[in-house]
Amino acid sequence: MTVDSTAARKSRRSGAKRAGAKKAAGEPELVQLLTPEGERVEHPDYSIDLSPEELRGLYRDMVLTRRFDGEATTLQRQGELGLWASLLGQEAAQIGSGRATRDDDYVFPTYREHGVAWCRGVDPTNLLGMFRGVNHGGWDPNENNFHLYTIVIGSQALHATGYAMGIAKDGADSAVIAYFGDGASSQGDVAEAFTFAAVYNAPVVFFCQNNQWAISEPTEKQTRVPLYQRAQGYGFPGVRVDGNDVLAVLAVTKAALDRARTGEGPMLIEAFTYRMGAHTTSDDPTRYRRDEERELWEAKDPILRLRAHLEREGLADEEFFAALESESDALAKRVRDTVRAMPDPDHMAMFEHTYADGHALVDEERAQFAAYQASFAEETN
Amino acid sequence: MTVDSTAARKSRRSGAKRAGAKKAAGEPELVQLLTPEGERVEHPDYSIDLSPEELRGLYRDMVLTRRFDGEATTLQRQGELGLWASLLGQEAAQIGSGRATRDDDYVFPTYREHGVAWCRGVDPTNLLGMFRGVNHGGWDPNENNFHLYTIVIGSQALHATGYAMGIAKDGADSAVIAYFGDGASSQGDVAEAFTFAAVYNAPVVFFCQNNQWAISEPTEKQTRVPLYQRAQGYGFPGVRVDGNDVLAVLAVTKAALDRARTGEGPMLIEAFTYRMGAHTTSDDPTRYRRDEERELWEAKDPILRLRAHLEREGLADEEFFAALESESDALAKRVRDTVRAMPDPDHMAMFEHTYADGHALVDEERAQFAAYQASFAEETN
Amino acid sequence: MSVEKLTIAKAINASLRTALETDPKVLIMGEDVGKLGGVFRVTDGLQKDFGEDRVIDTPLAESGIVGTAIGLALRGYRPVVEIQFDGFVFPAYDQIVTQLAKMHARALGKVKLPVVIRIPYGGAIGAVEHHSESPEALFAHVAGLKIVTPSNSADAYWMMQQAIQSDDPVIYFEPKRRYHDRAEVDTAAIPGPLHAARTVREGTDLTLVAYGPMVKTCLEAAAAAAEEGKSLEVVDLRSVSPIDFDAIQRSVEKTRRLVVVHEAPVFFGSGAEIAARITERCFYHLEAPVLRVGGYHAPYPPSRLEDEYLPGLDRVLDSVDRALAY
Amino acid sequence: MSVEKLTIAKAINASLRTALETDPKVLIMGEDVGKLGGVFRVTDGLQKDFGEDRVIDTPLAESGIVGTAIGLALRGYRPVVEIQFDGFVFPAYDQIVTQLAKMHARALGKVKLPVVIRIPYGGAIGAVEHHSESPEALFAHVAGLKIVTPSNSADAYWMMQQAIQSDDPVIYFEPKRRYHDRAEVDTAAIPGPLHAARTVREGTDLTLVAYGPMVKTCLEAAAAAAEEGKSLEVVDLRSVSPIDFDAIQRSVEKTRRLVVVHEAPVFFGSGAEIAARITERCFYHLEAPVLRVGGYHAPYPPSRLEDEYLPGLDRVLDSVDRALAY
Ligand SMILES: Cc1ncc(C[n+]2csc(CCOP(=O)(O)OP(=O)(O)O)c2C)c(N)n1
Ligand SMILES: Cc1ncc(C[n+]2csc(CCOP(=O)(O)OP(=O)(O)O)c2C)c(N)n1
Ligand SMILES: [Mg+2]
Ligand SMILES: [Mg+2]
Repeated sequence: MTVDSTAARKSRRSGAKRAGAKKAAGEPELVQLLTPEGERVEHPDYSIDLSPEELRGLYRDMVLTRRFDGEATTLQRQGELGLWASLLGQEAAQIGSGRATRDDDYVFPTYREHGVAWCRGVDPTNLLGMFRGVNHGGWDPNENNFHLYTIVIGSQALHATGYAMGIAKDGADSAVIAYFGDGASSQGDVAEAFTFAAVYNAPVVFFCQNNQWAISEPTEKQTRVPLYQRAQGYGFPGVRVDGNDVLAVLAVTKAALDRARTGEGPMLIEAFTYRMGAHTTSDDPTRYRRDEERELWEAKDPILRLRAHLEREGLADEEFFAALESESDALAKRVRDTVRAMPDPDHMAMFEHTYADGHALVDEERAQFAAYQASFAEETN
Repeated sequence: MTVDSTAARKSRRSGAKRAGAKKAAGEPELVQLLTPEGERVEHPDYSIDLSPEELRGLYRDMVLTRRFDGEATTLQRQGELGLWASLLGQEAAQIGSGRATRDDDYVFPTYREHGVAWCRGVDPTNLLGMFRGVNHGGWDPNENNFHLYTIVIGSQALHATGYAMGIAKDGADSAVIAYFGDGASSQGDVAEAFTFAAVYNAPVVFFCQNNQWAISEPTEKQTRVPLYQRAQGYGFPGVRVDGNDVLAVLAVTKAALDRARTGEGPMLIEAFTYRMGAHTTSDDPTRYRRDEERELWEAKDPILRLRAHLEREGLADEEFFAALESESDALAKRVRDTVRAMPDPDHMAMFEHTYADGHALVDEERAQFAAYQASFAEETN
Repeated sequence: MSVEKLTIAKAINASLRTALETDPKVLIMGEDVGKLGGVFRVTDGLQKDFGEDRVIDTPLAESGIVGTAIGLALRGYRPVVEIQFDGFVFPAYDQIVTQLAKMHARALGKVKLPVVIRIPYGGAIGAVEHHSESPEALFAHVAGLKIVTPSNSADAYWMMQQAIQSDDPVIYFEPKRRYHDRAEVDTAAIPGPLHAARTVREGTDLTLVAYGPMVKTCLEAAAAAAEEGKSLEVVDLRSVSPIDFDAIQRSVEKTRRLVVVHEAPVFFGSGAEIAARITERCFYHLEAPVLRVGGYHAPYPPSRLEDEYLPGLDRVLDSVDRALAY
Repeated sequence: MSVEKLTIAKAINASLRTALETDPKVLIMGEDVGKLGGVFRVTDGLQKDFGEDRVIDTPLAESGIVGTAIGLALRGYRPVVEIQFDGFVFPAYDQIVTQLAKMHARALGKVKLPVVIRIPYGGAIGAVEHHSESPEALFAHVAGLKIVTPSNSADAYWMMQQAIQSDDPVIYFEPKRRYHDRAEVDTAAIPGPLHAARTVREGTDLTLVAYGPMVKTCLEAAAAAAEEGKSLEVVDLRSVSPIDFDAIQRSVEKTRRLVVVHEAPVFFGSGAEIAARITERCFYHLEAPVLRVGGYHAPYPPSRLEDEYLPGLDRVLDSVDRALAY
């Protein structure tokens, strides 16, 4: 897997109108390496050369992620989860960027980065605990260098920047990637993260999945110019990539991470994509957007696109697709079984972990609660 | 007084290297209409044509503002004020922008806009109450459309934006100007103000006085690119003006305000200037900056510059300067006398104005305090 | 006919509609309040009927929402701002505490900021983190704010009318778990004072003070206690700043025992202030210390634990028993 | 010799220096903390000796400061962050409350955030708005934070050592009006527990509880009362979360009367929590209700009024008299 890591330094402007720099009327250019029809195109600044196995790997990642995601949605409908935030439609943005990271890089997700979690090796069933309501985050962030989901919009951009400042202090050549949405771009914390990252030249890549919607609000409610342009004013480059093109996302993210690790500082990537489903299972998008929009984007489906490419180039056979189908089924079953078996936390868990070193009041309340619970046991006796 | 109000729409780049667009090596261009030597130059995008009387008026404004400011510093040293935040060196940025406003425009200052307050007709002695500690803001903001000083850095940028949104709702053709410093540019609130202003196309001009320092921190601690560039990423224009050139500041601000009032939305002006004194009377700049820097900037003194122009062109005679000197002395005396006579607030004032419609607890505490005070009176009896 | 059976959510919606109709300066602002009608549909239909100029979908930035609302108020508008969930008010905390709360005093009364901040609050809806908190104490300590919270539809309607009419900033906490509770609202009634408590059940043995979502819980507790022959009085506080201490005092002078119930953590919560002040006022009347029932000193837990974390019938009754045992 | 006479400001400086020397992961961050050494000179000389990489002048953005400190802590650093003045902590409030306080619990203990937030607080320095506030109650209500505040140089030194060593986030409130008070510091002593209160004057008639700047005021009040034959015990709380209720209880069981003194507004302040809990614990011991002396429910006033606004000797003694009169 090779990616031209110096590419990002070249001017974005120079790529305009050339092959690979797609631009609809009035829309800004967009790095693209795979057309919606599955055709490979070149881009002057970003190149990629993947083996058939690597391409199949990306396809597999996306298919399994989508299957997992669908299963989670079903589990929510069945009452096994309280909520689910689906990534449907954003698989390429997440798998492409997730696969661009190295093990020693650190990832700060929002609440929707199930595909990135997958790439990092987080067991998908671990993601479900918080949506089931048994915990607020069920994995050890340091095991896979994948931070907990952050729900308060934009906060994690600063954590990522601080972490990256720490990497720089350590003299390490790792990098950090901070995910956030188009809506999040309006939060002061994201702006402050840009400022700190620029001033300290921190090795952090800001990865904005512009999925066109922040719940019911279209991106025009957050900005009147393309979001990738935000970066310039803070003194680092921004680029818009076709977020439904896993190859382009991979190439651009890898270039940005390499740039960061070689001391060239932060970069903003805007992955232009689409939230094909509802905001979460609590949401009803029919109230605020038209079916036609979704249909338009279905034609750009990131999975179909790579499949078309694999088929067109003869890089995967029926057997591969069939095996993947079984693997998907197995994953779905495992997820189902694991979730259903997830026990409710012990009541006393409320009193754990508020502090690392303990706190007298917590001890007092724990004891009171235990006595209170015991009083019921007595009554029953 | 005529200013080319359409100028700001033209590209900033087009002005590079031309007369009036001053650019030191490595430094970005800067709109200038008056050189440090007092020579009038033209700028392709911004023009101005002032009568001798108007020029003398600007000079008078700057001289009186500086004199007032110096008097306040003295009063602080004498213990009459608890603190003073001097505008020394920033007279052109403030008088130029202040004189660009119309009566129906609304101004949101920081804590240092004494020159703007002057232009708005706020009695300078009113500014001293908060520094003396007799109030938190001694004037009626609606009398001169000049808001109270805001101390929490950056907050007022949002108030200004909201106010401007209100103007747009009213269909009025007024505009708003929001002042803030180079340090303030890092605050999330300022970024959010940019976002709201852009999305709602609010008639607000963001006026950043980059005086090179935020207390002890040079601008490099806030940004690695010139601040005026920040605006682009939010979708509105930014321009850097020579903040020590009152004519350029006036022209650029008037253009930006006119732009705003004709529905073209927000604009960012970075007035490149210098804080010639300490941050406040509590500050000791010798701890963090070198005298040479200050000396360099003294050569660009905004008042000397306009005086040189007036003299060079024969626009003001000795009589004018002498009269102004007396006027300054009179102002200084009035300020001195007024401050010294400023009474301490009545103790019961603590309990006033927390609420507009009253609050039971405040009533209770007021009564208790009154009884408590009365108990001393009794004891003395 | 001006009497209708409405849910709390619909009552607030109706009240906002009335305000938009009667005062052209009233605005609704927030994330998703427009086309979507808010994630709880409290602003449903308002943008459709009053336009995008009056019912404004804002950028996703709470400080920006409150900060621009302040500016709009300075221009003469009366913005009613929605914070989508309790846990998301904190990005706006600086604007609320340093600007909204203080500007009237700073200006010696020369500017008024009639801003209402609506916050759906409290738990028991099975939500993920940050969606179930009760931060009222963090605002009550701050002078310059008024804080109210209705427990029923009629109050929801009228307290919103009064909050909007107030020239002070008002934080209006909405008991989200009770949004769908339905009761009669008389939109032609003459409401009592916004900050007065109301005795919602008379009793003689002990006073329960609650507000918002806990009023219903306390009424249920009182009903259960009645079966055991205990007569509990329930006072719906309605306002957390100011607090109607006179009303609590009157009740406690009669019952001589007080239990305060809220969802927020006990430590530094409303119960502390009420206990301290009522003990001072009623020192010789109290037969037992004022007891407090509330959340624990822990982040709001995962939803599968919230039944244990939140005060429910049993915990209220347990405290009642403890108070009666003195 | 490890015993030195130091001001509180210098003691904190010395403590930070020790921490920087002994633990390479300790960082100092904030506005103007580097070259200037902070507006109060508390970090004076540290950047010069430890470099810009460890003593960091940050952009002017408090949320950014705390948010990046959290990230640095996740990377293994132990940042000590300065908020320049009490009134400027609010832009960081969201990061403190929703992230710093909750992340350890969110991660089920798998990440630790050893971040110290230094906040010079309190009034009586003749400053302009926002420079004299006491916001500790706004943090104490939030689980996940620890809150301490020294009243003297030795505590200033040692509590900072312990705060930095703690694996929990600690907010360290510095009594700015006492920065220049000087006392002996033994930098080789073995300190007591960080969150234990200390009886700083023994007495029998009434207990005064205070912390930070008010400890000295209470000691002065006790001295004055002694002249009138009243024996007041003074307890320096030292920690506002957790609060050492056992120590207060022990004292109150002896004296049977309690007055709590702080600069922060009384309404929803620390005194409320202490009054409520001590009344519950000592119901049969108390001869008088717990009285509270603090700021009024108003924004911190212009400095020419602060002497009236702040609890001083006279107001403390007035409450003492009222408590003794029961
Ligand atoms: C500070 C804050 N405010 C509001 C919310 C409620 N909320 C959750 S997701 C969301 C929209 C986010 O949009 P975007 O950033 O585009 O991300 P997406 O959901 O599209 O992935 C909102 C408003 C929140 N979680 N945090
Ligand atoms: C939120 C906040 N943080 C910190 C401060 C303390 N402070 C007052 S002025 C100042 C520097 C401001 O610099 P700049 O914005 O450049 O304005 P200038 O003082 O140079 O005019 C700081 C840090 C404050 N007032 N508000
Ligand atoms: Mg989105
Ligand atoms: Mg500055």
